Formats: sequence, structure tokens, C-alpha cells
Amino acid sequence: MNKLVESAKEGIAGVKDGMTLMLGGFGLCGIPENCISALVESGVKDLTCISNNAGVDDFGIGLMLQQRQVKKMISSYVGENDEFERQMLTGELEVDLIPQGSLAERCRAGGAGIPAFFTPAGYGTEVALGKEVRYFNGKPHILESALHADYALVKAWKGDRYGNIIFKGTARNFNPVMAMAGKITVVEVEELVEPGELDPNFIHIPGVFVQRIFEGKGYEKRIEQRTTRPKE
Amino acid sequence: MNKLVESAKEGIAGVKDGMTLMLGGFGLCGIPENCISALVESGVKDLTCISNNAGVDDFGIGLMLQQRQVKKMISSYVGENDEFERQMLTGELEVDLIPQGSLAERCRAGGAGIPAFFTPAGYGTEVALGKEVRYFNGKPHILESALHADYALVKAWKGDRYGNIIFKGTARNFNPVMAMAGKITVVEVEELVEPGELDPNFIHIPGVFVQRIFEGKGYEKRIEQRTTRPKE
Amino acid sequence: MASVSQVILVLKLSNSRNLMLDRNQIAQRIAQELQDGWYVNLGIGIPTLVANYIPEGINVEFQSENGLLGMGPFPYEGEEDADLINAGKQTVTMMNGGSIFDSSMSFAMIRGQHVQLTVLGAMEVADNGDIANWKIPGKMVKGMGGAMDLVASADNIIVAMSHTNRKGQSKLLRQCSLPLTGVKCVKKVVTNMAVLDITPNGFKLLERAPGVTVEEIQAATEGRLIVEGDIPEMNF
Amino acid sequence: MASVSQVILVLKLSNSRNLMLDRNQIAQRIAQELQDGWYVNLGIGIPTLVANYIPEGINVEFQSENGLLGMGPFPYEGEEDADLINAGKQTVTMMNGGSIFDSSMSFAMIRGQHVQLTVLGAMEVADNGDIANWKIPGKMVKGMGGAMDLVASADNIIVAMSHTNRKGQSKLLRQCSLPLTGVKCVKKVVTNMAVLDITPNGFKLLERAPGVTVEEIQAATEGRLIVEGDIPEMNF
Repeated sequence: MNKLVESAKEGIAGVKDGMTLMLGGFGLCGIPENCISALVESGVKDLTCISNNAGVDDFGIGLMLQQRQVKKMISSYVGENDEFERQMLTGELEVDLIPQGSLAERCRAGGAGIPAFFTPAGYGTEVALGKEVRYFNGKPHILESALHADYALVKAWKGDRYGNIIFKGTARNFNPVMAMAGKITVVEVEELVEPGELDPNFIHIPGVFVQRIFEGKGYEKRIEQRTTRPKE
Repeated sequence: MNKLVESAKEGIAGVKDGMTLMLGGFGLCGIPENCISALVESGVKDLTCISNNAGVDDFGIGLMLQQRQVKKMISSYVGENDEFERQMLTGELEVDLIPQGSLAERCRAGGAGIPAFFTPAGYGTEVALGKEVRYFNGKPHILESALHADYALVKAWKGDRYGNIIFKGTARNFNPVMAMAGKITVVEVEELVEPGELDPNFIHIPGVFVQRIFEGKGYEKRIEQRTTRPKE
Repeated sequence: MASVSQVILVLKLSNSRNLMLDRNQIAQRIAQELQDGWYVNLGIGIPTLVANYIPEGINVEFQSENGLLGMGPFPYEGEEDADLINAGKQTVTMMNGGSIFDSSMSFAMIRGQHVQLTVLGAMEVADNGDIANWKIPGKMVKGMGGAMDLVASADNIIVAMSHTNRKGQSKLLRQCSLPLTGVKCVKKVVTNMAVLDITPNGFKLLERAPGVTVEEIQAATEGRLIVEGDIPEMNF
Repeated sequence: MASVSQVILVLKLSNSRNLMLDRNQIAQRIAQELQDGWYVNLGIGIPTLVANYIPEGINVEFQSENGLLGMGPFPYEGEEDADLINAGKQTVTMMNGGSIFDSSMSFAMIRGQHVQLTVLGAMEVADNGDIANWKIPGKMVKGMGGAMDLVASADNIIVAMSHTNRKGQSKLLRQCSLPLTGVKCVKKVVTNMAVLDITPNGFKLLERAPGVTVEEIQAATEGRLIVEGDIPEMNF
């Protein structure tokens, strides 16, 4: 049950041109910084990236966009990124926008063996184009399908070599559902602990979903919108 | 945000003849003992009970069956109960058997605003009768619908008056998904704690799903199959 | 859990004429709709300001769809936590008794109607409750974020916006011209000029901003407007 | 995580003739199928015994569908925990590094094919992989529990059962006569007489129980049986 790998490079080993990746995080919070760096270094390209956001120009998935490694983004919101905008407007980058809740549920469904489900989100909008509509209790819903990924790149707080992981604060966000949905799920943690150190009652994602795990280095954890109030 | 009630009796206040209840627990593990006692005392009848199992003759939902309070059981497995068997064979009791995973997912769906989803479980069996079949990736699936309940009766380990709750061991089982699916979710806990005592990172079910909470009394926690090994 | 009274934001006052409400007053009026015990999701912009005006004696808990219940005010300077942000990606704090969860659980709450009120901004609202707030054809499209899930699910949706756009054109329309975010979902609109309910027959005028006349509201409303009896001024 | 080698159960020896495998030997043979790093769900009865025979050097983790990963042996007398049971409602322990989760998460694992092997008992198996193990018409029906989810989902399903029923009739059939639990899902059958794979053309005989002849297996198998070349005896 030992899923420990030595480095981010070993974590993403096997990622090939044209593959589909899921990347956890909301904005820059809880993103797999080490895996992203390793992907940039690897030069792999034509990737389809499923991630709620697309980073900023010089951090997160933005770094991969700078290197033109991304062919398609599947996201709910992609603001705050000039290079992204440029590539999208020139048609270099394909973008599939998905309601945030549907994105989360479609990842969970992928991991949970639910191929499709009905949701009210997006009915009557362009998101519903080409999708089946059905009424339940008089309310219209659309059929959404599961999302899968060749690799899911996940950032957790702590984890053990069996792949059990826990998250901290809102850095949790999409990481757990993506951990469930990857054919190969790679987890980078801030702190690697011994099996048994994590209370089994409070493990967020059991090791069964995880194929590789390593302790990430030098987390920057950049803050996108630093908002404060003065001390009273 | 104060959801505290004084007793199980106050917890189940408003449960009326003919209503649909969800009751957490797997076998006798993690069942809402206090709420069940209060239901027996209340004399309410013609209930539809959604619960993975139906208790034993003299404990759990078995106590409600003894009083003929249950009109219909929706469960995955109903063994170990003579009175149940008698009522079922005489036709006094209606029984709807559902695959365990579909039961869990249908409860979650009810709480999560997903009216229906596809699952492979039960395809080609009598569970699939009358249900839509659809192929995804060449594999047949059936459409299952969300379950809802007028009241969800949930047993947790600890909780606070805001309704935040945590579970212990395999007493968790169906309790979280049923907590999500009740129009009125009533939680009985072994130990009531002050808001803030539960680590926000490790709350299993946030208070938003809970309408009433109280500290239960005198938990028996009966063991159905006491299996041990001798000390070496 | 207690009222979030100390959120400080850099406020841009509305450039409308003085009689109309500014952004803070719109938020303040919406805050009057809050009921004790409600869970509330506030969108970016004016809706965020609602947290500053929770009425005395009312306890509400704020849900942030990135996975946070019991959102508190901004942190004191130097106490920002990169692992604790809201859906607007701003650093925040948590109230006592709050909780953290993943994105699928967050939208389970929203879709399952466990959150009693959603307040959000809009570019256009139609008199049947349709809302458009995510896309302007020909302009850079950033995405709908959680807005489509929120409007499709919430029982109670209040839109906070200015009554007209910068060109003076009505944003309360017979029919939305922009791509929709959701259909027949908005229940109430609070603008810098008026409070209006969405009814089967159109916008029903409930209250006027102090000093604004029914005629002015009528002139600024392109959708069907129902005016019955005396329309009182808002009270703050 | 380490091998669960000390599970002690009160064992009812098979009442078949001596040459055939007893329940423990069936379990022992199935244990040879385990691969290092697999997550495994064991059903009630013979499958539970598989945990006693994990080969040296192989680490597997047991999943119990009531919400437990890393299930350990039964507790020492006096150390039973009412809050820690397996899907058979027996008191159990947890291995180091195990985890607890709710029922929906448990079946997410199963349905999502994160559990590599399911071992379960059956009343009948057809030569196309159909399985019946939950209902006998006219008899009290207790329910399918998690069996339908398990057989519909797992990539790798091994059935552990006796080759014939108490009346001596074959349980390996051309077509199941009892209500199905799942269709075309069983991959392998290990009985007290033989090890067989399910192939597009029927049961393919792989191994014989020591001393049992191909003719005896053929006579006890109602479904299509493929016998190619020499059929070796099982090794323990």
C-alpha cells in the first residue's frame, strides 16, 4: 500500500501530450504548486485541464499557459489572466465553461461511478444546449455527465504513504472530488505523516483513491485578494 | 442558529401518521435510539421508514414494528427480525428493497438537489423493473431517483447547538446522507459540546442541514454479532 | 454567527444623482429582508456589503460556495491566512461554529435548498424573473462561476443592482437581451431607485428610494411595472 | 495492512465427501488470487475466511461496505467496540492507516471501481457470468444488501461457493433459475471441486480440487464447461 514517490517529477511521471488532467484549487488557494512546476518543466503539451480557475499570469495554471501547454480549459471562471485571454481570443485555447456546482458534482460522479445525473443548474441557458431536459416535481433539470481524468493533481495538507489525506481550510475546495476522479491521482502534501497519525474518523479522502503521494517543497501559497481590516 | 431541543420527545414533535422518516444506522450500529423510543411512546403510525435495516425484534426499528407503527419499510436488508417477517408475510407490512449503494446515493441525492442519477447497480434484476435503462461507455445503467423524508432521525457522536456534528467509527454509515435529506433533520448526540469545540476542518455534517439537536440519554448500543478472538 | 459589523471596504459611491441609493444603502435595504436563523450566500459586489447591515437581534450565517459556512469579517492586517478565502478569493475569517467542506458538499447545500437566501448582482433582470449576469457577447467571457447553480436552486433570490446601466438604459426588462444565467428565478430586486417583487404579471413596485417618484421609476423600468396604491418610501 | 492471519471463526466443515475442499480450503485457494496493493471486499461466509490466508509478502486492505477501509481481525474478548462493526454486523478492529467514511462514500469507492476485488457467495452462477444470491421465491426475502452494487461495479468478481446444492444439484448453470443479483459480472468461480473462469463460451476449467476428477466436475456442472488439455490439481 506504499504510494510514496520521491518528487513532483516522479508524481507526474507518465503524463503525456494530449492527456486530460484535473487540478485542484479555487483561485490560487489549494493548488498543486509542485505538480504544476513539474509539468512546466516536463514540457508536456496539448493538455486538457479541468480546474475551477486558470491561475494568474505568473502563477498556477497560468505558468502552463505561458508555455502553451494547455489545449483546452474546462473551468467555471477564468478571469484574472491576460495570457489566457489572449490565447482564448486568438483561438489558440479552447474553453469549456461549466457551472461551478456542476463541475464539482461531475468530478464526484466520475469518481463515484455515476455516469450522469440531473441538475437544475444551467437550464434555459447556453449551458443546456444539446443536453437532455427533464422535469422533476415540475421543475426543469438538465442531464450532466461524469468527468474523468488521466491524472488528478491534488494538493492536501497532510497525508500518509497509504494515501490517506486531510485538507486545511478552504484549500479543500475541489481537491477531494478530483482525488476521487483521477485514473492516477497524485497528491502533494505539506506534511507527510506516518500511517496511523491521522485519526481514521477524520480522514477526508481515504487512500483507496490515491495512487501517488509526496511531500511538496517551498509552498508559496500566493494570496490573490489580500483583504484586511484595521485593528480596532 | 440555536437548534437545541430539550428531549427526544421535543425532537420528534410534529411527526404525524403517514409521514416518511429516514433513520440512520447499519444493523444496530449508529441508530437513533432515543428518537425511536420517543416514536414508540408517541404512538404515531402508518409510517414509511427509510433505513438500511429494520432492527431486531426487541431493539431499534423492531420496537416500532412491535407496535405496528410502520406501514412500509424501504431498506437494503431486513433479516434478523421475526415480527418483521410475520408482518411482511401477512401483508401488513409493505417492503421496498433497494441495493445498499443506491439507497445511500438516493439519500445523498435527495439532500443535494439531484433528482435522479444513473447507476449500474440492479441492471438486469427485478430492481430495474420499470426503470429507464441507458448505456454509458457500453455499460448498462438504470435511472434511480432521489429519496426525501419529512423527518430524518440521525445519531451522531458529538454536536453543537448550531447543528454541526461528527460521527465515530462505523456508527457513521447512513447518518450523514440522511442528515442531508430530511426536511426536518433531528440529531441525537452522545455528547453536546460548545460551538467552536469541534474543529471546523473536521465537521462531518455542517449545521446547515440540521434543524434540531439534543443530547440522548442512556445509550445501550447493543451489539448484534459479538465476535472476538482469544488473547494470544 | 453574530453580526458581521466591522467589514471595511473601499466603497465607490454611486455616480447617480443624490436622491438615489448608494451601494451601501442598497445593501442596507436588502439586509432588512434577512430573517433570524437564515443561511445566506452573498455574491461579489454590492451583495457582499449586506453583511455590514445585519439588523439587531438577527443571527444569520454566511455561506461561501468555495466551501465555507460561518464566514466572518476580513482578517486583521497581518493575520491573513492563504488557506481561508471566500468565493471572491478575498482573505476572510471564520465565525465560531463555522465549518469547512469541499465544493461538491457546498453545492449540495445550495442545490438542495438548505441555503435560505442568495443575494447577487445582475446586468439584466426580466419581469418574469429571468436573470443575465455572466456574459456579454463580444466581450471576454470569464465564466459563470457558481451563479447558475445558485439561481437555479435557491428558493429566495434577491438581485442587488443599479436600476439603469451607465448609458441610462433600464436593466429591468420585458425580456433579457444578454445570455441568461437562469430562468424565472429572481424573486425580488433592490435597486438604487426601488424595491420590486417579481410577480406573474411583472415587477410589482413595493418601495421607492427616498425622494424618487413613481414616475421616475416607471420611466427607468422597461419591463412591466405594477403600481398599486400608494408606494411608500424605504425606511432605514 | 499487514496480513490478517489470526482471525478465528467457528468453522462448519463441509459435509461433502473428503476429497472436496472444505470452506477454509476454498478461502485459501481464493487468497492465492490476491495481488499486492489490492483493496478487497469480502462477503459474508466463505469469503470472510479469505482474510486468514493472505500469502506472504502480499499486502491487501479490506473494505467493508458499511464504511470501513483497513478492516482488521476480530477484537480480543472484552475489547469489542459497538461502534466498529463490519458489513456482517460483527465486531471488528481496524488496521493502522485505516479510515472511516459514510455509506455514500463507501459505494462511491465500489461503484467507481477503486476496489480491485470482490469475493462473494452465490446460490447460482450462470456460464455467462450471471449471478443469483439474494432471493428465493416463496421464501422470506431479506434483501440484497450491497451485493447488487458490488457485482454491478467490480471489475473483478470471484464467487466462492459449493459446486452443488444440498440436493446435489449443480449451482453452475446454463442460466440462473433464481432472481438475478447481477448480469454477466462474475469473472471466476472457486468451488469445493474446481477453479473456473467465465469465458464467452462458458466455464473454463482451470484447476481441480486434489483427487477430484474432470469427469466428476463435468457431472456436477450443468452449464457449458470448457476442458482444454490437462487440468492440474490446485496447489496449497
